[in-house]
Amino acid sequence: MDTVLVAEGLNTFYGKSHILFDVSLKVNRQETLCLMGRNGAGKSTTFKTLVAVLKPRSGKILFNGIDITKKKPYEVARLGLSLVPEDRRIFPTLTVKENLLMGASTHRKGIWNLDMVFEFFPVLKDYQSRLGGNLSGGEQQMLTIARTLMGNPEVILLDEPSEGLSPVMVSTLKDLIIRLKSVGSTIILSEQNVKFAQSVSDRVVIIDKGSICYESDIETFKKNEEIKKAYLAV
Amino acid sequence: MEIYISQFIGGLSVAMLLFLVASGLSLIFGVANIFNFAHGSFYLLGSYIAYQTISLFPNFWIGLITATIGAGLIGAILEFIFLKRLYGRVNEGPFQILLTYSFILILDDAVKFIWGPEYKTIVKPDILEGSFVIGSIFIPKYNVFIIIVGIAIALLAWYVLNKTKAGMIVRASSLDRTMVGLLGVNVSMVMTAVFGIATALGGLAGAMAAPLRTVTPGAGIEVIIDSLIVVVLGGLGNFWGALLGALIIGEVNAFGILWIPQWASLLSFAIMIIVLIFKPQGLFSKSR
Amino acid sequence: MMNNIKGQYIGWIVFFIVFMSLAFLNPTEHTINIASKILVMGLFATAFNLLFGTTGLLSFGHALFFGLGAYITGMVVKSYGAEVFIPMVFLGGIISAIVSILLGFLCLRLTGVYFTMLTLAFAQLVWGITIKWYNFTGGDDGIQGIERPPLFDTFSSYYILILIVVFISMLLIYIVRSSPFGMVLRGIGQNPKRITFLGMNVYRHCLFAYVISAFFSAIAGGLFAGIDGSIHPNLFFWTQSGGVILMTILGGLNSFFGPLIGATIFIILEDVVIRQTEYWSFVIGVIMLSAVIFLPKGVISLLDFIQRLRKT
Amino acid sequence: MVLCEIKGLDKRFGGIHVTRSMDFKIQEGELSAIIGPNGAGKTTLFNLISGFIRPDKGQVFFMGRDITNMTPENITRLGMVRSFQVSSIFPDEKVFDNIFLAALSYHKKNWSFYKTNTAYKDAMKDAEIILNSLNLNEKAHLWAYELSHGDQKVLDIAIALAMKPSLLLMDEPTSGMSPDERKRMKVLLKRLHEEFKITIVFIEHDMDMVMDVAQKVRVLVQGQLIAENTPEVIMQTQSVIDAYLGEDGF
Amino acid sequence: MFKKHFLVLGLVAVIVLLSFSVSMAAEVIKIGALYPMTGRAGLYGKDSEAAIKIALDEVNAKGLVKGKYKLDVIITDDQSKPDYAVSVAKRYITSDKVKFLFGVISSAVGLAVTEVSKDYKVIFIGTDHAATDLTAHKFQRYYFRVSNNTYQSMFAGAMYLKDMPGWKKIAYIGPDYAYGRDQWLELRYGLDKLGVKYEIVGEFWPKLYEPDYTSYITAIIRAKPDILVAGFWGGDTVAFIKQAKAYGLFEKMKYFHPDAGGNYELFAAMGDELPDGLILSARHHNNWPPTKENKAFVDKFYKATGRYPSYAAQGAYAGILFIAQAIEKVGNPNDTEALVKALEGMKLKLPEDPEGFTSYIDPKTHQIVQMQAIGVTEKNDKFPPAKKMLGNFKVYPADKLMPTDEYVELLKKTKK
Repeated sequence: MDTVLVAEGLNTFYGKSHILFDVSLKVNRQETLCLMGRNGAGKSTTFKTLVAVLKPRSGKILFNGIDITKKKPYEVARLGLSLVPEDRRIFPTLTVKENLLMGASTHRKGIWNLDMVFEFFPVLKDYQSRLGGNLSGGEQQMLTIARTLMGNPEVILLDEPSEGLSPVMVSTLKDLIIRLKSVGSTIILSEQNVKFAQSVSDRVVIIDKGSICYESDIETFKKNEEIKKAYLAV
Repeated sequence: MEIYISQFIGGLSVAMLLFLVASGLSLIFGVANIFNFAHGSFYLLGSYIAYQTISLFPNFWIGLITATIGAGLIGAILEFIFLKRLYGRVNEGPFQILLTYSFILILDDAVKFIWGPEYKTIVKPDILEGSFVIGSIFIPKYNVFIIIVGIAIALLAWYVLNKTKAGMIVRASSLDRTMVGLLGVNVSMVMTAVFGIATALGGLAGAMAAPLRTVTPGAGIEVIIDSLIVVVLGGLGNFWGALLGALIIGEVNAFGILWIPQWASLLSFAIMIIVLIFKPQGLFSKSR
Repeated sequence: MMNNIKGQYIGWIVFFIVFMSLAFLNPTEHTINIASKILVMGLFATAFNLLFGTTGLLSFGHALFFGLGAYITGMVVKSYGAEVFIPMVFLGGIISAIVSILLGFLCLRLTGVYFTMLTLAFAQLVWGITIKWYNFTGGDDGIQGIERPPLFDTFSSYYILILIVVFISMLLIYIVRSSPFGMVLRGIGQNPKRITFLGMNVYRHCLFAYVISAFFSAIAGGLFAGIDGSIHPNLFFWTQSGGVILMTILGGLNSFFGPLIGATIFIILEDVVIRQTEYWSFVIGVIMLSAVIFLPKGVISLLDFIQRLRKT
Repeated sequence: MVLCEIKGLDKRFGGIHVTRSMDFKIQEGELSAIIGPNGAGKTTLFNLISGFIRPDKGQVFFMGRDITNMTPENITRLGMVRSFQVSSIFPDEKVFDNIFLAALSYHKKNWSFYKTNTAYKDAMKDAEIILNSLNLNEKAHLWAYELSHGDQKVLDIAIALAMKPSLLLMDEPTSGMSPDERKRMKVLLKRLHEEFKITIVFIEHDMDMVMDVAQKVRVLVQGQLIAENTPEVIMQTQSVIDAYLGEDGF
Repeated sequence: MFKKHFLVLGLVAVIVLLSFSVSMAAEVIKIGALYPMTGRAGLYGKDSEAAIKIALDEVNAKGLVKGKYKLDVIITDDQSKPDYAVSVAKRYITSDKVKFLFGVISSAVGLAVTEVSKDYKVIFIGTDHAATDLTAHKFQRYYFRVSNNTYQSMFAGAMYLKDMPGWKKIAYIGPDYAYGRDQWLELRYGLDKLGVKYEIVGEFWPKLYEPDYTSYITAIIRAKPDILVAGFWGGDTVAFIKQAKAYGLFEKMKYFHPDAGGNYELFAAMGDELPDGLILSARHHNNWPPTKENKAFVDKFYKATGRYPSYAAQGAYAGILFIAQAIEKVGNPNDTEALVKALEGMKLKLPEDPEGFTSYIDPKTHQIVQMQAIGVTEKNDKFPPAKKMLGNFKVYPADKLMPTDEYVELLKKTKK
């Protein structure tokens, strides 16, 4: 299969504390990979390391064969690897439309533009001149994903997208991810909501205490109650 | 009646020069959350660079341009080498004050070292010499020029900030630098550019003020407090606010001089006290 | 917490020994003069930092209280003689505290830059009035020939007085900072909303801190009046407020002794560098710039660095 | 007995009607949840009840007193205490001091400025009891910012407990928590209710938590209270399913 | 530019080394000088410094008391801050063991330093600060001033106005501090004393270093005075004239600025732009008196610095000469009381003295007594970059310009 993103032996520190220990990952084109684990296990740190917000002390990240380990976050984004952060980070005093246009800063060509985004997220079209800060939590989650899509990324990293959303909103999110898959996006997801993760992912990687400790396709994972108990406390 | 009109117009040109000086401070202060204590030093640099250029190529307009570019470049370089290191650090705000204050000490002394302590002067271009006379009211052409430039800068800044992609990126950067970077914008460059533009505005103001004022070491210090008042009065980061603030200070002073000349020099502080007590976030704040 | 307290004791001992020994080492009058100024400005900066270092509220008008202390002492001593000097220093503190209640009532409703600018405006207003009210304050010529109090009328004995008053004042500020009230102030700095939802009034706590800060700033000002017996309206000017802010940040605003260290560095630098070169402002600027770049927590972080070296 | 009564509460922000003539009563001893889609006005409701924002119309009574126009700090002193969605702690203080500070406030020692902290035995004792009962004692000497996300939420609750509340309003106590942390929180909530006898109202998205813990559920949609009942009934209510729960059962 | 400075630096080093080797022979008498060297007043400090060097060279070349002593001056930037200056002055006396305090541009600093001089009984030579108080009610016997005070300028000004026909209405603009206020008080006192009838139509008080005078200018024009008296100091004059010119202010009234208006730095800064017919004076003029002493001084200064001196230079130069002459007369620098006696009434021919007049120090007030010359701006490009200088001078006799006891009483009352 075609590999798009490879991380080898990442070791990341937060100040003096060692967070990631030799994390290696492989992501195939057009798959949805779910990174699972408890709080503080290192999911967000992994994501931040991949998009160069945090610099690993050692290890290497290859994206489409290009070494991006030493690049800056904006360079990584321009290459097509984009993070949708856990805390959403909408620009509150910019309008919805401006928030979306900010996403186009990668200057990448692709299927995503304002029209396409509005078709995918009709809510945003109705609210396009509202300020980002006036949207509800669910709408903000939509906006933050849409904003990243505007940059036509090849790979999207979604950090805990279901967090703080009402069940009905999580369903909408599920539908959205399935639609994204259908247009050929590669998605890496981090989740604690097992039910939700199982409903959208192709493959699962579990991280615990900063190391990868389990990896399998989704069907195997679904059956493995032991693993779920041991690392996810479900 | 005529006296009120002429006093009003006088106040207007004071206000516009104030606004011109404060506009750069307003830009970085409000939009990029950087407090540049050294803004007055870039104003001073602007005056001296214009003086230097004009003494080499006797053309006022070239002087204006080199002053703007020169002050902007120096600002951008200082931001790139020093200010950048503070972003995201603990107590970033207080240390910005300390750092930009050290810029004042260094730049002002450098000016004295390079150009000496004596006063320099820039002559207005011929086309701006003289005044328009309406009845008994004099309006110096140069003041009209300043008013036009001031309005042009306010309009341009409003347009760029609110209607262009670059302005949008700047506004977004002021809110969340990390996120802007994640979206593929070279934020570091944006900050350098914003700082450079702001100091360029300071330089432009210095060059434009030079034909009306004394160009001497230490002249930068005096403008900083006035600019601060203007910026805060209108509400942070709001160009229209800064313009309104400048107008209020200019006009209140103009009429204060007429009616209570003894106390005129304290009026700007009195105005700020009154405004802040009744509108604690400045005049153009959105009440939350 | 325990470590901290131990560290602070060492700080107090070093502080007292260094400044006490100065009095016995047969120093020159100039050394004593500089040391006196360090103590006075150190107290001023420490008092200023009671508000800034805990709640984060940056007053750009603290010179008002310092100047008020100096002028009350200076003017009354000038009219009624040196016997009233020490009571006047104290009275200056009280009056300053009363003034600060009125000002705080208006200023502390604001936060952030707006608070900073409003305090600046008030201080500048008082500066302007001091200059204009010639018959009362002596205008910009200031007041000269303020006598020192009896018993402490030589430069060295006056130094002892300063040392005692500053030491006691700083100890009192220290006690306030480490009291429950001080803890509430730090809480306000970190999370004012939480303080509200713990049933405490943010505004009133800040006001009280502001008043204490004003009181000790004025004490410092009163002491200052006796050092050279010469005071001027520039004690009220914004550069004076700015100076104390710079000292505090340079020394380290998160540490109790930071402001004192900042004051020490500033005053010694000013004395030494200006003596050497006309381009002192350039030299001091470069030193300050390097400190900002290399000492991210202020000069006090050098101490941390030394401690870490000792541990390893 | 009614502990807190909300009468005709109404609030607009600009053009948006965030709370529409809300009426309900919180009984003493209840352990209830508030659910509703994002943007339904749940947090605003808490802000209105706790005095953080003033309502346009309507009244709030707490222990028989009209508290509509009281300041949040005075309402807190009456025994209505909040915890927050984003844990609201003092990050640059030690864990112990976080709770100690709250206990000092409860004992009205927050104005004492002439004695060192160790002089306040009552507050110290309270803080220690809370540390122990929430299993934070091993972490007492850490800086609060060093705690894990879940522990910070627990600390947030610990701070609230130090005020010895009679009514505790909790905004998404499990937000951002992993499944095992959620389990701990579940147990904690039940203990607070049973051992400490605190009336608790919490906002929640995790339906497992709501089902397991809450005795009563109120559903908010677009600023309106659309249902109020036991969890079992609520789960079956069609309007709630449409507006909030969805068919997937996440 | 930098090269030049290094050259100067090198030269200074050589001179220092040389003078050090010379000083082995002669005992060095230290003088502690205080001048602003940075900021807006820095020009006056720098010019004073240059003039001091010129004077030192002259004095030390001859040698004092048959080569037994030589003078050395330490200069410190007083930052125009009185409290700082006091501490430096004390350091000079106690650590550096200076025999004289010297200098000072700002009157506030002067008033502060004179107290130190009194307390420590060290002679303080004031070279350039004009507050009349220092030689009036704040007089102390160790203080001497070798430049004129504002009373002298303003009284000369009053005499000038008395002789000027066809005016009645007068307005004043001056900086809002003691210097600005004193000038106005003194001018009015002078006019009253001389029995001149006048009507005041406005008083304006901008702050010192006010950058923008536009609103003051429109208000002054409305007041329609025949004469505008100005009391600006330093660069403020430049800003005011530049701004007022565009409003046609100088066509509508006479501009009269008798204390610091005729400073050379104004002419240098304004070149052609300076209107003709302004009535100005200064404490020293580069083109008056047309004596060879004055010309020699100005030329020497130009040679040393590459620019013509501002008024402050002559004061500093005179101060060193007075010290030298006093030491010469007493024979040693240690007998302070004898030096005071020697300085009282001492006469010295200065660059500022016209033919047939010699400056002297008034023994009663320790104020130098000098002629005052008031002139009118006219074309004169002999001192570039200035294109205009003063001409058509009217000279006022020195002895008529001393503050009367009556005025000192008035001053005491208004200023406490």
